[in-house]
Amino acid sequence: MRIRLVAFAGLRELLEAPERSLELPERARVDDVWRVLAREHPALDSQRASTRVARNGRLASFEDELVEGDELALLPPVGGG
Amino acid sequence: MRIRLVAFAGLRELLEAPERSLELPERARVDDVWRVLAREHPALDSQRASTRVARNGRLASFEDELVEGDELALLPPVGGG
Amino acid sequence: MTPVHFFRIVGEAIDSHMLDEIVGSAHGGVVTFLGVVRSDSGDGRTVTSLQYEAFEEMALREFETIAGEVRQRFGEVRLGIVHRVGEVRAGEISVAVLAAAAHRAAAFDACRYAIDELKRRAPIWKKERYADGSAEWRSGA
Amino acid sequence: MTPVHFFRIVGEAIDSHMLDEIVGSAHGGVVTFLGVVRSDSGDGRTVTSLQYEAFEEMALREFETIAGEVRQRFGEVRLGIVHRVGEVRAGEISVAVLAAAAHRAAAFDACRYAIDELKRRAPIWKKERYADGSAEWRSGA
Repeated sequence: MRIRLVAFAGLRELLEAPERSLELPERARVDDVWRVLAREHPALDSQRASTRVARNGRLASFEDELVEGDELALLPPVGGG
Repeated sequence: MRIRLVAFAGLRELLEAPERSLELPERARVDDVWRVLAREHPALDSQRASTRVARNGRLASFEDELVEGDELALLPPVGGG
Repeated sequence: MTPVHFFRIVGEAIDSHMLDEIVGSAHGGVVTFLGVVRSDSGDGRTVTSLQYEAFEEMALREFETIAGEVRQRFGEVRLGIVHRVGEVRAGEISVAVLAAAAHRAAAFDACRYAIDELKRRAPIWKKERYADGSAEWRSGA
Repeated sequence: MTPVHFFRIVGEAIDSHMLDEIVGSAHGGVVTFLGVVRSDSGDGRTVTSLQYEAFEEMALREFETIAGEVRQRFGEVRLGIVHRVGEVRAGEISVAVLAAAAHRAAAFDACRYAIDELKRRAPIWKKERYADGSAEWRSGA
């Protein structure tokens, strides 16, 4: 299945693209996507604890399963003064 | 001695003039002015407790003595929502 | 940052932008309060306008006093106050208060303190005029 | 009073008057917060601009959620929020929040709650650009 990945701010820069398409095995979870990306970009490792994820525009968990056509967003910490 | 009397809002309307000049005996107090006015305008009687006075633009007391040329202001309650 | 405040009592319509000039480059938070004349008197009557009257020299001095208290309590804040006098119709602005500070907490605190104290202490009075032709001086919250 | 809010994320300069239209005749108190880009980074560096980036659909939904909380907490309040994205230079407005209510207490409470929660929760990020050419994503209060 394919999903669309979007990332913002520092994560967008780290992934070197605001969005991309990803081919995943059926029943892949958000966490599987993270591990794929962390293999390509080892600097992601230290950022998992502070990153929130959104599935189709709603906050989600790393344990959530994805389905064909989902949009997965990677959100660095917010909270600017 | 002469002083200038100014009044605002409901007191201005009751006294029928925004300001007037008053001739007073030497060492007259604010309270003496009030009694002169209350004789002319008995409706003032009920308003003394809620009225503040200012002498030359500063809050004053009814016991304060006036001097030639003073401006005495009569201030109804403020505190509009 | 110099404490340049801006205090006016005016007879014509208030343009809330007239306070913008006191905002400086060190101000990251700007809070503005606008008081607008409501047509609902609160006791069921329809208000067509308010007649405001001020003891101007004393009111302006009270604004200065309030600004001094604001800086003592909340630090470096610039304050602007414009109050209208004369007839102010329903829907029009009767008073504008602007507080500018480095950060938003001080700007909010300063603006709220200033309008609360202005309403409580400044020698400014208002007469409500009603749709039925009657009118009444109002005080108290 | 219908709950007509006004939420926008814009790429051009914010005109604080764009929020005026949500003010209705029942609103006696209108409180506006403007966030302005400061040239002082807080750690001694000179900021020339901020680069704001938003996850727009989610940010707008967060504004709606915040507006719902505002009405639950503070009653009948209309809320307007405009946030700028892209490059915002020092001295320019990055965000404007307007709260209009019958009385000023609710307007102050609503405006402050809205900007505090927006800063805490909305998916909007900022990168500080410094006079020395460096740049840094910032989060946290």
